[in-house]
Parts: sequence; structure tokens; C-alpha cells
Amino acid sequence: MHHLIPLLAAVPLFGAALLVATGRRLSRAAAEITGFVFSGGTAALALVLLLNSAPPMTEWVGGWLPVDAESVGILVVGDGPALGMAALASLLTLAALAYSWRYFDQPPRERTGSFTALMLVFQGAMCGFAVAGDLFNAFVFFELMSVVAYALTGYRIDEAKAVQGALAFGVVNSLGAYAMLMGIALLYARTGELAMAKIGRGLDAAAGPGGPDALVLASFVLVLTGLLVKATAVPFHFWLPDAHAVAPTPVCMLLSGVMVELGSYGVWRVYGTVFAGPGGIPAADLTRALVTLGTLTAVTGAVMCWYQRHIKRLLACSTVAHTGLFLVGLGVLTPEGDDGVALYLLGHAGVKAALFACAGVLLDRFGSVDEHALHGRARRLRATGVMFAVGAAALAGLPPFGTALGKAVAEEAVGGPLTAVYVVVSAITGGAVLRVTARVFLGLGPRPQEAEYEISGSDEEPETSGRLRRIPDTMTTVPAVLLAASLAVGVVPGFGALVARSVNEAGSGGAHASVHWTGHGLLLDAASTVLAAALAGLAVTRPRRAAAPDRAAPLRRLQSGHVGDYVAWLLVGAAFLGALALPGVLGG
Amino acid sequence: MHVLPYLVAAYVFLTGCYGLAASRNLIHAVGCLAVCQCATYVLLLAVGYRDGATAPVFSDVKPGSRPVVDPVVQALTLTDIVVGATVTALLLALVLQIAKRHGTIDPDELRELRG
Amino acid sequence: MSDAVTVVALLLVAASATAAVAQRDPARQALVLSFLGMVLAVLFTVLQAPDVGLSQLAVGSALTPLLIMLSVRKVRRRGRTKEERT
Amino acid sequence: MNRLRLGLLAVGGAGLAALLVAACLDLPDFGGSRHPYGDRAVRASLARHIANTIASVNFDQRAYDTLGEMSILFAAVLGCVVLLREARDERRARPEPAEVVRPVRRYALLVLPVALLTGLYVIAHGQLSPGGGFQGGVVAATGLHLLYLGADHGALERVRPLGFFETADSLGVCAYLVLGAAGVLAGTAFLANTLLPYGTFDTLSSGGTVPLLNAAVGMEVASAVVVLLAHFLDQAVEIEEEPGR
Repeated sequence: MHHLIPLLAAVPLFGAALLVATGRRLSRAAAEITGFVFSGGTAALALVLLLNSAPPMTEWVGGWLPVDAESVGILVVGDGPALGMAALASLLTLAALAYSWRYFDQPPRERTGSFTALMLVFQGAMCGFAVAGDLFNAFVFFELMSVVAYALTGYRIDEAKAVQGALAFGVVNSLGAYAMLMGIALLYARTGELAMAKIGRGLDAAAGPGGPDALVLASFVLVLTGLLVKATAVPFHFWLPDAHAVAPTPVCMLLSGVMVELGSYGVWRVYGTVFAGPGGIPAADLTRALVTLGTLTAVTGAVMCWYQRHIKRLLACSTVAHTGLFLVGLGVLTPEGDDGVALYLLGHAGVKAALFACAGVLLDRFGSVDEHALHGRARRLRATGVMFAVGAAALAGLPPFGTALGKAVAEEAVGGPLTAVYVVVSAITGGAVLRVTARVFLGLGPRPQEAEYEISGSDEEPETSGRLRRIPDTMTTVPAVLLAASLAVGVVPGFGALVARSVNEAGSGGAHASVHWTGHGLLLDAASTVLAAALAGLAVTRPRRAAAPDRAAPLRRLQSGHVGDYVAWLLVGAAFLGALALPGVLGG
Repeated sequence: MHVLPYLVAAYVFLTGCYGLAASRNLIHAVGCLAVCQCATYVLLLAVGYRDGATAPVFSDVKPGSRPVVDPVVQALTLTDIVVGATVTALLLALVLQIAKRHGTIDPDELRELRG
Repeated sequence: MSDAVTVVALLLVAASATAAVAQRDPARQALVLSFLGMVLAVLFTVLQAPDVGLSQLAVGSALTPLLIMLSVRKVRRRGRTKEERT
Repeated sequence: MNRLRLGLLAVGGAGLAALLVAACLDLPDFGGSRHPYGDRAVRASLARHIANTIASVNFDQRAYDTLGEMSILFAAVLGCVVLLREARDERRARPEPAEVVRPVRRYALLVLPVALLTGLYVIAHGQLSPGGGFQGGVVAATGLHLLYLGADHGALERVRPLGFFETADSLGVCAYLVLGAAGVLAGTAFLANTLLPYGTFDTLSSGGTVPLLNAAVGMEVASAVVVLLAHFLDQAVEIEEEPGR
């Protein structure tokens, strides 16, 4: 069975190559069916492997089995989290392909399958990154994922914002990836190995009595910079609102639903395998770094989210906020925290993708995703409105959605004031989306007055060729299925426990935590949902007081759209990360 | 000499970052990104070097007769070079589209995505 | 002897990287990058990495500068046709 | 540059510089002799009769990385093709044949076959001497574009059927994947080099599947670079915006 793990990356790549090779002769339907077959096949493979992932599998690509515990090959891991992320990426790709069935403009002449092919490569890259057990291999797939994502973000070349957002995305992410590669080179210099587990052991062996030195710290900072750029931690996050707001909607579903989360997953994997030992970064320092950055990210994301009126940008900012919550949950380094984040991540992926899918419907119907311009205009889109409201509530943490279960478990793990961060941040993001629902789909409240805004989102070009006569069924079915899946994460009995077991089995701790609904958790979930509803109500009835744009102006001005600023922030972020993790090195 | 190659790599990386942040022309910025990447090549190969060793190619050296430098970092660098070239190409393609849609490639004049 | 060559090559790399960043005109920057690519190829050969040197020569000093030149040309041509029309 | 960015750059740059310099001082001295993975790689390469260890690392021991690498190239070329397609408001213009000085033209036509042959030679000897699919592919593809100097754009387009090269690009990827999957079908592992005999040391056919994977990469890289250059060249000389925008 373990021989099949590398095929998770290979199968979609093969599909993509086949599509390009035959692209000129295929009809659009044939190309899209080919895409479905390969994407679905990979998803099925990922699920089969996932069901067989206890105990965790490993595979040496090329059959280079270790001799005397030394191998020259590349390790791929097939444990629960790795295969789970691969399955999540595959299923979301399948959903995005289904969603884009009738969605796009006619594909460019003679390039029928190119969008589908790019999506397939994206899927392969995400799967490859998820199962990578070798640091350089992880970098290769990380870069592949980025390259495809730039191209997909800029896919609508007629749109000025799309190409600009894609370039900011490209420059910042590439720089992050190069920083990561510098870190890998430093680790190789110290240990002479590339497999993550071997590097971890090498660091422990090389560590003197004083513990980690500056070299370990620098490699930690550089590698994490790359991953955190992808995960959009503050202050590496600036590219995300620019890119996610302008990418085609099916691509947004993947970017926000799973690619960003793969960054957090990478942090978890790399810290747990490489830096968790005595020669790595002490746990207290990692907790300080991740909790600080995570809290900053969550709060910044929530504030940015609340003050947006461009709906896709609002959803993108809410992804930033939730990434912050994931990082906080991972940062406390407890099995419960990991379990909670895993469930939260699964629930969030479904909800966020569904919300983007609904925003895509608005874009198609009205050529606009501007909350103010659309005020009351979408009353007739009942199904979409209901789904938008349900998604908003799930984002805020309405039980029994998967987001609520994950949030409750993570809240219990972090404890203390961090619990309040969870409640407030999820309430604000949920409240912002509820506010949009109330205004756009119900027409509640006074029509907001025009204010001086930089990005309104009212002059977007629709992505469909002209206006479709009616909304294709796929465009309403896909978000419904995604929401149902997110619900299932929370309600299917035993699913939470299953996820928790496989995460803990793969984690270094070995401790097992039990995951179930608790009264305490339900109470907190209810609190954040009610808070979200209250915030939304306040914003709709008293738009002036609750949503005055100038309060967040300093924060919003930082989001300048200037690539140079983003690069400067990246350097500051790397230095900050180093400062946060410094005490362990100095104290040792 | 013991640390010079590493310091050069670090210097080149930071110089590229400075150029990227200070650039007034997006094509120039993409060039600076390529400079940043050169730092990774230098660092990788410096890490793999071994004094008095020869290249790890045994077509005219008898195996075992002389020490060879680390072949793994060279393979990694090769991969890295390809990655660099492709990223440069893709970013330049995006810059061309920006020039068409915005009429400028000066990042200071691109004012669409704010807030 | 080879130490001296390495040091010279390293310093040249640092200098030409600085020049590539400092040169604000992208067309001239392409030329500097091409030179940087060549110096790097020399450095890699000195470091006993002929494979890498060869690809750096092909990519860093030919392909990448060529792409940059073509982009510059496109952008300039576009600017010219715009001016003629106005 | 505005003051905020300068400040951020100074703070971040100084912090990162301090970190990097401190790390450099902790690194093992340049030229050290401890390279455990490298030594293992050399032994593994010799065991499989491959003279160029780097080819062995690239196409055998870490062939999975090379799969990722060629996918990056494939994806980037596909991305460039998509991004540089003719937009709705653009059209193709026939460029006027550029005036090329005669010596340049003669020189270009002379160098062209040399470049192509060098490229092919470098690809073919990948597992023996420095070079391989990647380097040779770039040389051959860049060399082909000397024709733009030597003749003109029209001549280049005649010998450069883009559809053919796009297909060759993707077939290269397909071939690599099929060779990799053959290992799984044979019951060993993905990209396992155990199907073919390893041959005699230091000959063209040595190394099992290494020459085949190398050739697949060479084909992919050469076609990919041709397609890439073609699209940039089109942008630079052919595609124009519709007036009136």
C-alpha cells in the first residue's frame, strides 16, 4: 500500500500533462471530464490510503530503503495528518472543478484544457507537499504549489487588479521560499542530511551542553519564514487579501480553503520533526513565537475583515484571522491543541470554500461583490442567501458544525485569555459575513452611505461569458455539499475521535487526547455565535457607529498594495520571529 | 576564508531584498529577486565544498583515488536554478500584463489594491 | 592558488550583485545579471561543480537576461505606440 | 521610497543581517570534510555504474525531486502560455523583417547548428560527464532562437511549430511519470531504478533508467524553453493592442 503514496502527486500531474498534450483536439467537455477523472481518482486514492494509515506508513521513493538506518532516497510519509491534508486538497480541488463546470468564460482558443490542467498540477503539488518527509522535497513541492497559484491568480489577464495581486503574491511567496531554502542549506551544513527526521536527530547529536546556537535559530527563522508567508501570519500576510480577492472564484476556494492551511500544517510538521528535540528550539520559545504571531494575526485579520466591503476581500481577511487562531492552537504544543486545530481546519475549509462559491454566484449575477452596491439586490437568490447565512454562522462557531467542535477543543487547550481571542475573533469574522448576508440578501437596514473607499468591488468583471441564463446547478450544489461536509465533521459520531487519534499518533508527543463536545465548549460556541449576531445587527441598524471606516484607517493604510512594502514587512517579520525565539538561545 | 563564502551569500541575499523593496520598476524588481536567489546557490555550494577535492564525476578520475565534493548540494542547486528561471519567467509575464492593464510598471504608481 | 581564485570570484559575485541591484535601468540590469551569471559560473567551476556552472551559464547568463530584455522591449514598444497615438 | 518603508527595511534588514552573520560564524568551516549524505550518494552512484554522481542523485536517488522540478517548469510554461495569451483587445501584427547586419546573420547561422549539436551532446552524455538533460535542453532551445537573429521571425516560426513543442513538453513529463509508475507496477517503488540492467560503467547506456529519465527531461526542457521564449518574443514583436483603448 505504501508504494502508492508518491502517486498522490504523480497522478494529477499525469492528467495535466495529458490534457496539455491533447489540448488542441479536445472539446471543453472532454477536457473537463478528464480533469474530473484524474482529480477524483487522486481523491479516491488519498481516501483509501487514509483509511489504511494506522499505523502510519512511510515510503522511500525509488526503493532506496535505509541500509544501517541511512538512505540516499527521499522519504514520504503516510500518516494521518499528511494523508488527511492530501485528501482535503484533493476533495476541494474536485469541488472547485465541479463548481467551474459551466462557470468560466470560453477558454482561450486552442487551449481548452489549460485551466483544468493548472488545477490538476495545483492538486498534485498540494498532495506532494502534504506527504513530504524530506525538507528539500517539501521545498520543491512548496514552490510548485506557489508557481501554479501565481498563474491561476492572474488567470483573468483582462483584469488590472488580478495581475497586480498575482505579482505581489508571486514576489512575496518566492522570497519566502528562497528564505526557506537558505534555512535548509544551513541545516544541511550542520547535519549533512535532508530527511526531516534525520535532521532533527542530527541537531540533537550536534547540540552542545549549551543547547541550540545561532545557527539553529537562524535556520528555524528562515524555514519558518517561508512557511509563515504561505500561512499568512502577520506581518507576512499582506499578499493574501490582494491575491485572494482577485483570483477566479474556484481558485479562491482552493487558496483559502486549503493552500494557506498547508502553511500552518507545514509549521506543525517541521517543528514537530525537525526542531522539537533538545538540539532544536525549546518549546517555550516556540510557544512564545507562535502564540504572539498567531494572536497578532487573528486580531489584525478580524479587524481588516470587519472593515471590508468587497465581499471576496472580506472573506480573504477572515482567512487571515482564522490562520491566526490555528497558529495559536498549534503553538501551545498540546495534543488537544493539535486535535482542535485539525478539526477546526477541516470545518473551516468546507465553510470558507462554500462562502467563496456563494460570492462567485453574486459576481456572476450582478457583476459586483460590493456589499454596499448590492444592498438588497440579491433578495431573489434565496438558496444562496441561506447558504451564506449558514456559512457565516458556522464561521462564528455555531454548533454542531466542524468549526464549532474544533474551536471548542482548541479553546479548551489554549485556556485563559487566549480563549477570549478565539471567541472574539470568530465572532467578528462571522459577524462580518452575517452583516453582508443581512444587507445583500435581505436588504435590511439603511442603505450605507457612500464613503471614500479604495476598494469597492463594484467594477469587477463577471467571470462567466455574458450572464448565464440561470445559475448552473453545480454552482449551488457545490457550496451546499461543502457546508454539509463541514457539518458532518462536527456531527458524525466518532469522526472527531478518529481525527484526534491519527493526529496524535503522528505527533511527537504520543499522548492521546479525547475529543468530544463538552458543555463548556458548547457554551463558548453559543457565546461567539450570539456575539456575531449582535455585531451584525448593530452594524446593520447603526452603520455609522459600528462600521466607521476611519477607526481602522492606520491598519488599512499598511495594506498599501506596494510590493516593496510587503518585502520590507517580510524582513521585519523574520527579524521579529528571531527576536521571539531568541531567549532560548541566549539562556542556554 | 573560513566564513567568507557564507558571508557573501548572506550579503547577496540582503542586497537583493533591499533592491526588491526599493525598486521603482517591476522588471528591475524581478531581476533583484533573481539576485536573491543567487545567494542560495552560493550558500548551497559553499556548504558542500571540501578542500582539495575534485568534482564528483568519475569518467576520468578513478573512484576512490581522490576525495570529491558533496554531489547532493550540486543536485539541489541544479533544481534551484530551474526553479529560479521559471519563477522569473512567470513573474515577467505578470509584469507584462501589468504594463498593459495599468499603463505603468512603477510600483509607486499602482494604486488599485489598497485597504 | 585555488583559494585565491575562490576569494576573487566570491568578491566579484558580491560586487556584481550590488551592481545588479543598484542599476535602475532594467535593460542595463539584464546585462549586469548576465555578467553576474558568468561570474557565478566561474565560481561554481572553481568549487568543483561543473554541472551547476554549465546550467548557470545557460540559464543565468543567457536565458534570464534574454527574457528580461524581451520584456523591456515589449514595455518600451508599448509606451512608444501609446505616445504616437496621443 | 517613503519613510515607513525605509524604517521597516532598516529594522528588518539589520535584524536579519545580525541573525545571518551569527549563523555564518557557527557554520562548519568552509571546505570541511564531513558530508555524510554526499559520501553515501557517491557510493550509491558507483554501485549503479553511473560515472556522474550528480546525474545519479538527480535521476535516481532523488529522482522524485527532479519530477517536482520538471513539473515546476511545465507549470510555469503553461502559466506563461495562459498569461501571455492574446487578450480580448489585442491582435497580432506582422512585424516588418528587421534589418540584420550581414556578418551577424552569417555568424548566427554558423553557430546555430553548433549550438544544437552541443545541446544534444550534453543531453546524451548526462550520466557520464558534466551536463545532462537540463543543461543540454536549455542550450539547444536557446540556440534555436539564434535563427531569429540569423534569418527573421518568419523563418523562426516556420521551423518552430509551437503546437509540436507544446506536445513534446507534456510528453516529456508523461514519459518521466510512466517510467516512474513502471516501478510501482513492477512491485518495487515509484521511480525505482531496478527494471533495467545497470550496464558497463562509463558508457552511454549505463545506469539503468537514468539515461531514459535524462532524455525525458532533456526533451521537456528543450521544448519548454522554446515555448517560453516564443511567447515572450511574440509579446515583444507581434502582439499589439487594439487602438482606441
